[in-house]
Amino acid sequence: MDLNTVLQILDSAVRLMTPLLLACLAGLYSERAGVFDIGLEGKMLMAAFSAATVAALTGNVWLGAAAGLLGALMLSAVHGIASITFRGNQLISGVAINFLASGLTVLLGQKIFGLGGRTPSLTPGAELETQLAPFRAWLTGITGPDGAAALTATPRFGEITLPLAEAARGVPVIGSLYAEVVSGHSILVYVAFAMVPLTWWVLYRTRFGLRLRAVGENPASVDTAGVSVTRLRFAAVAIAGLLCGLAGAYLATGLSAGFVKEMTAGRGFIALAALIFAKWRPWGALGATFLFGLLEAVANRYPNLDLGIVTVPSMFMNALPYILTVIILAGFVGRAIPPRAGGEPYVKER
Amino acid sequence: MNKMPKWADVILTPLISLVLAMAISALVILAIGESPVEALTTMIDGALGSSYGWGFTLYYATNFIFTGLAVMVAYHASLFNIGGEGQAAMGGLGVALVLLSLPLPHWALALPAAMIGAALFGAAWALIPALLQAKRGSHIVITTIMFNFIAAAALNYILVNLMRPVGSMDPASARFPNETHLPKLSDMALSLGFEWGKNTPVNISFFVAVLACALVWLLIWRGRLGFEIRAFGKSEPAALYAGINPVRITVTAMLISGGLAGLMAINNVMGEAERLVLNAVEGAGFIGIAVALMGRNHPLGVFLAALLFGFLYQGGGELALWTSIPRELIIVIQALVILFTGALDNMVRMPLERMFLAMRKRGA
Amino acid sequence: EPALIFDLGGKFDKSFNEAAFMGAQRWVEETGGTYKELEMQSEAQREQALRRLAETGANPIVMTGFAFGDVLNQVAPDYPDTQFAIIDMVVEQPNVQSVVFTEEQGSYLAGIMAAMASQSGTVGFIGGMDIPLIHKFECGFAQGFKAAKPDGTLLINYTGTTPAAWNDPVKGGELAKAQISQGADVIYAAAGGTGIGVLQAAADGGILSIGVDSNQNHLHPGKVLTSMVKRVDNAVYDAFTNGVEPGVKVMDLKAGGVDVAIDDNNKPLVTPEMQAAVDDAKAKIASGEIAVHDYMTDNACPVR
Amino acid sequence: MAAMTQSGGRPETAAPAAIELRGISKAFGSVQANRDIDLRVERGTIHGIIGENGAGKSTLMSILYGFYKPDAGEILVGGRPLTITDSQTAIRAGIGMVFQHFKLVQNFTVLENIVLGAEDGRLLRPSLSKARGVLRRLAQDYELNVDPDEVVENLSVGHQQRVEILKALYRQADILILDEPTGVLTPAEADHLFRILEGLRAEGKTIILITHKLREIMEITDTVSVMRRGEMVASVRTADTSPEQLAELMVGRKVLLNVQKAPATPGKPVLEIRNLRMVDAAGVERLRGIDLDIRAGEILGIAGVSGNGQTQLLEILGGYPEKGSTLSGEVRMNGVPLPLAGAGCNAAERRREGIGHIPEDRQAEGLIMDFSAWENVAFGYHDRPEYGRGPLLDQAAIRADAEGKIRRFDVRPPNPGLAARNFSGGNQQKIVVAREIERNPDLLLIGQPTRGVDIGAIEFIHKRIVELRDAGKAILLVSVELDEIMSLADRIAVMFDGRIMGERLPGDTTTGELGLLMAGVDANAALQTQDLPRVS
Ligand SMILES: Nc1ncnc2c1ncn2[C@@H]1O[C@H](COP(=O)(O)OP(=O)(O)OP(=O)(O)O)[C@@H](O)[C@H]1O
Ligand SMILES: Nc1ncnc2c1ncn2[C@@H]1O[C@H](COP(=O)(O)OP(=O)(O)OP(=O)(O)O)[C@@H](O)[C@H]1O
Ligand SMILES: [Mg+2]
Ligand SMILES: [Mg+2]
Repeated sequence: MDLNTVLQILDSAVRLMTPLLLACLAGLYSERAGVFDIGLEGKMLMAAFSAATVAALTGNVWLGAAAGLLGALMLSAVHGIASITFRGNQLISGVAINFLASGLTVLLGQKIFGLGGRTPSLTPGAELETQLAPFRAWLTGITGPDGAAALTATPRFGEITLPLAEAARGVPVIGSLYAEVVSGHSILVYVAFAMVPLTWWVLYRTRFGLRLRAVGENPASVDTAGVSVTRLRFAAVAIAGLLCGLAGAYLATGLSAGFVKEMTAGRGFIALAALIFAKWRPWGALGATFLFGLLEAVANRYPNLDLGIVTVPSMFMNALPYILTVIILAGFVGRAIPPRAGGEPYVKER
Repeated sequence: MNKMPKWADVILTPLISLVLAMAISALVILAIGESPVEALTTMIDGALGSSYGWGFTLYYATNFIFTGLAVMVAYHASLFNIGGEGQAAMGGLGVALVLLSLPLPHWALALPAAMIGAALFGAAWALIPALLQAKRGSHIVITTIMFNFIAAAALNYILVNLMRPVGSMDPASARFPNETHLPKLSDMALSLGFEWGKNTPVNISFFVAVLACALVWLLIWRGRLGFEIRAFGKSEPAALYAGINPVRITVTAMLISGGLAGLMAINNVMGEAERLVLNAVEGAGFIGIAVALMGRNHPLGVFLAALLFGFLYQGGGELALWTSIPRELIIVIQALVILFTGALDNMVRMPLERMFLAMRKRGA
Repeated sequence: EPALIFDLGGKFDKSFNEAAFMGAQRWVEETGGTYKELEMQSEAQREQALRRLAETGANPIVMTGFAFGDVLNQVAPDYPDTQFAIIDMVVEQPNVQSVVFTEEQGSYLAGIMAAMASQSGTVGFIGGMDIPLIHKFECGFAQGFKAAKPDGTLLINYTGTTPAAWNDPVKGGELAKAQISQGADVIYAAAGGTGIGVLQAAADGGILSIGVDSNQNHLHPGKVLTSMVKRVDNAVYDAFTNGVEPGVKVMDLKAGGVDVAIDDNNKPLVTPEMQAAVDDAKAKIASGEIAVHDYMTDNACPVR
Repeated sequence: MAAMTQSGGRPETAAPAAIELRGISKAFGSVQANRDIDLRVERGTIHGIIGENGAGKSTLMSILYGFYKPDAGEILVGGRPLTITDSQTAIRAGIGMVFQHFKLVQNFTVLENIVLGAEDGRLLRPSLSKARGVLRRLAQDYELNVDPDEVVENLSVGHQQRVEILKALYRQADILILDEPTGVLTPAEADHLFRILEGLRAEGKTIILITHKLREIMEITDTVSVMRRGEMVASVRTADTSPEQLAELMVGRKVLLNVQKAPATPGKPVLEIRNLRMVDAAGVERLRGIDLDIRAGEILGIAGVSGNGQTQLLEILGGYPEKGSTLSGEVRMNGVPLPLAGAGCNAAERRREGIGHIPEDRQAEGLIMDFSAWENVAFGYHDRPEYGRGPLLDQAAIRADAEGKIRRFDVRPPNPGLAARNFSGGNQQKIVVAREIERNPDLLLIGQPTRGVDIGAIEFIHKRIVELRDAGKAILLVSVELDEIMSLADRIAVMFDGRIMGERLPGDTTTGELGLLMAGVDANAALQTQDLPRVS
């Protein structure tokens, strides 16, 4: 395996881990505040759908991303009302949200585009143009044709080449690492990575973080200190929604170009696994999701591992990330202790 | 405590929640430009309006009873078994291996043999996550999720490369021998002299499922082992104090859970398809989570919730089959039912409680 | 009144169910007739759907997908007056027409085109779930590619082992990128909705892709080399218009059952030599001079 | 910090009461926890509140602190009516509360716990460093030392309580409510606490103290109120009353405040412990060579500050040593060695050997809080033949047994179907005691039998323990209550840092001497330092 291959695998790992990382951090905020969230999958799916839909209708990926955030936020609100306001079962609420997203996205997509739940492809072309036309016409009235064209010209996040990436390519190892792996991703990838230190900082260096962690460990301590448990938990759940929104937007408008039904393909559950793996810590989340991304990238790269005598069939290479996860979990990661008040609605009076 | 009569809590609360869920579903149907009344009548007609509909409703319910019980038993040991999907798939493999390799002359022999195969394979698939949880503290939620994927991969490989008859396009096993076909409820009705549920897949496994409910009830609420499982689930330090071995309980509970999930295969694989196909479980493992939680982790609740989901599945299937409403609507309706009856139940309960308290005060 | 049953993927699967749907639509447009259509929700419904349609008097009843084979074998004898057609599977019953396609032949042509379009000598194949049907595509493609470029390299990936494998454009895209980084400059996707991601990643990566089942050339004009079209639409259209003729109907290259799509979107990509090579291969396959091996016959592929 | 630096002059008597409650009522569902309660507490005084378990003391105080909302009634703070909707309002009105069950975040540091909810800005660092300074001053002023950077779960309960008090002081509380603060403290720690409270009073702060210990009421309070079954039955000046009178007011009958028992007649040794050592999973040596004998018909009391190995000793004898720990030494029961590891070492096996166990923490170990009382009566003995046949439990038999135990031990309410969680602490303890004592074990292990239990119930539990002894059984009693040890035990061993510091007979020793042993001061040295100040 030469350096180039390694770099390409790492590059792929970075892309694959980004949605997992965002979703994992989403779960981290929520669960650190004591609200379990198995609805990550659903929120991501809803966000992917809303982002792709609005991007397709407006030709503007920023509006799309905003819609993605909104879509996930709406489901977060449902989760909050069910599990915080009405002290419902957080797991059931999460399951319901997954179902809701899975059904609603296709239902709405079919209603809007008639493509069986798919959105049009977000690459310039006839399919997209027909969807864009009304919005562009409406914009033209306001900004003129040039403005309208400019505002509707980016239905999808492009890749960003970081400064000096090309120049650095000549420098051995570090330079090519920078050019190949660090540079050349969509902006949401950088946002996701920035979220890790940011989350750490928020959690451990701010008043909000202190209270958030406290409310997930012992809500009564927060309550008796005169701080509203409900507000804190809603804030956490909302942040989780926003991060899932980013994850979904990245899936539909960054990594791929449009929405396909069920396109999250279980990533929300993998993110949940990564969260436990990470023991609910931000840097751990980075490590855990990188591991998942890496394992998947390796399996993609070597779909039929030829061991001379036998060829490992593709099914096993596909399952490899999961098998390795179990092995690593069993071998190297000890008991993960979840936030103590997690999963329990806060009840003062029995 | 005793804020309202038990009957109200058990009957009134879920009923009102269900009505709310249906009301919101109606709004969704209106929003996509269809008629809620027509949709509802189609669903009810299709699922409950004939013995035919009932046949399907009960068939699906049978699957959900098994997976619901599986989730429930583990839940009482405070283990969240998300692996029903993989365990049920492996149960299918167990059934197929038993029926294709043993010369079983009659279904009455084949059924117990297949049940053993199904339960063993399902339990085996739960064993590793259970041991890892008990001995290494590896979180069972992760490991069971991973084992779902691994089961899918293994089954994919086995069906395509090992069990598929040569030349067949279909990644499925050979058909099971005719002698091993389970009696359908429709056949049993015929032999009793009336026609019921002709051509529906519901079969004798339904009674096995009902029996399983009763046995699980005995186990959990009346048995010594169940007592230990529940105690361990509520408090591990207390369990230690009482001499309950955490490793033993974790492993036993997961084996029972996996076995129950595996048993689902006698319904869908042995009873319906009569051969093993790829993705035979079709998400029933996940529905089992909703069923167990909605059924409040009680076998009777699981039974009723499974019936409700069976109804939604069949009614929804009919809806998608015979109207222009997309089939995804059903998923939305299911979501709303889960949400309102399972997670938003306090929204209904709290005002009800206030009402009953006020009534009692006035009465006193 | 004819009827059409779609398999679990649903009628908008971007794949063969959708092609079947297009065929039915064409029949509607041309004849103004109506037909019944059903989408499966679960395995258990297959039999239910067949029986119910048969009982309502629908005739002929066309169904897509090998998964109906087993059930149809059971149900067909109960309705001797109803004609059935099943696509992608052989069912031997007196009132059943089995429509099978020689995907290997179409894929063979795609392989030739890929070989000739490739500068690097490396091309890729991305399949959905690892099932025999998809190996049929893979094997045909490999034979065509090797015939035109004996020392070329073929990269093969399958997306996954769960039904999600058909709906994961993200993974599809990532697999495509992995193949691109290994030098592939033409990638053939036989993976349903996942293929959308493959075509996208190929277009983004500046290489060519090959679509499948229906004509996908228009998805990225000028960037999709061709599409291996499987005329399920014709099969449905024929069954609806001319009725069903029991027995096996092989929709091969000669019968127009499979082909490589060439239209305005990919014209500029198809060089005269390429066109000539394709035409030559077509003629030879039709005459039997080239026998494209069918993976299904022995679960093996002569080339890799 | 203005309030604190004020010199503490006594307020003039005409001043309005610090706290006045009028007609407070509160129901939880169908339980009337408080009924039409009036209470007046003067500024600069210490006011005691006593009452049986479940009388409604904690509820009343939680209402004052804004934790619960009253159904009816009025609250006046400093003479002005105040609607206390949440704890924030109470805190702003200068009320601080130390709850019976601490409201600390276990895996936070002391400092983090203290600033939680009282931060100065959005960023944590400045708040923390400011708090560190204030804390140092508070620590000096009130002798409230705790390491600000220690994680709370590593602190002894006594120190955890200091953190709770510091929390209140940090928020500049003028009125401090303490709910059973001494329940978990050693005598020395309790004395230390009272010195602090006296200091606070001297500064003009008002203190409300809930306790079950009449000695403490008599020692420190100025006025005292008695609650019974949700009602306020009396409010008197402490000087005008006596412990006996208070006890009678509280329980509604005469109570014996001292244990009545005949001298012990010890028989053959039941339990022999030789050189028992234990290193826990973290590698800390918890037991450093314990040698003990317990004879039939005697109560061996183990005194000691909690955290000196008593918990480990009980767990080992009970058959469930901490996971990952290593043990050495020998333990014999009736002459037969008990396995200290492996298959034979589990609590069920120990019960079969005739060892009963009343654990230190009834809520975490002794009971399943969500189980009904009758299920808890079978808990630990659920494998016994009398409770069922084969794999099934005989509910009727267990219920009948539970009803008997509830009757004999006067558990209130006498409803075996009620979940353990819904009984008051004292009644929960009675369920555990009934279950273990009525098995008539050869050896009974007892940890903190009367923690948080009201005097009526204490009297009852003590009587039962003595009866078991008189029936010729061996009893190992671990308690941090020196009074309890002194009055119950026939022989006293003091544990410190995993060792037995010495054995004494209750008649031949004083609490002073025991206190020194508990602090690890050698007996000989103690002779020379008789008048050492209180340990803390
Ligand atoms: N949050 C609650 N929900 C329901 N009932 C409660 C709650 N808190 C207390 N109760 C009930 O209210 C009554 C009074 O309880 P409270 O805790 O005030 O008693 P207490 O006097 O503090 O007793 P103890 O001396 O045991 O601490 C008891 O019957 C108790 O079971
Ligand atoms: N305000 C403070 N700032 C920094 N360190 C402190 C502060 N208060 C206490 N400590 C540290 O905490 C530790 C415990 O303090 P110390 O032993 O004096 O407490 P104590 O009240 O005497 O406890 P005990 O009664 O258990 O003996 C010491 O290491 C001391 O230096
Ligand atoms: Mg209290
Ligand atoms: Mg000191």
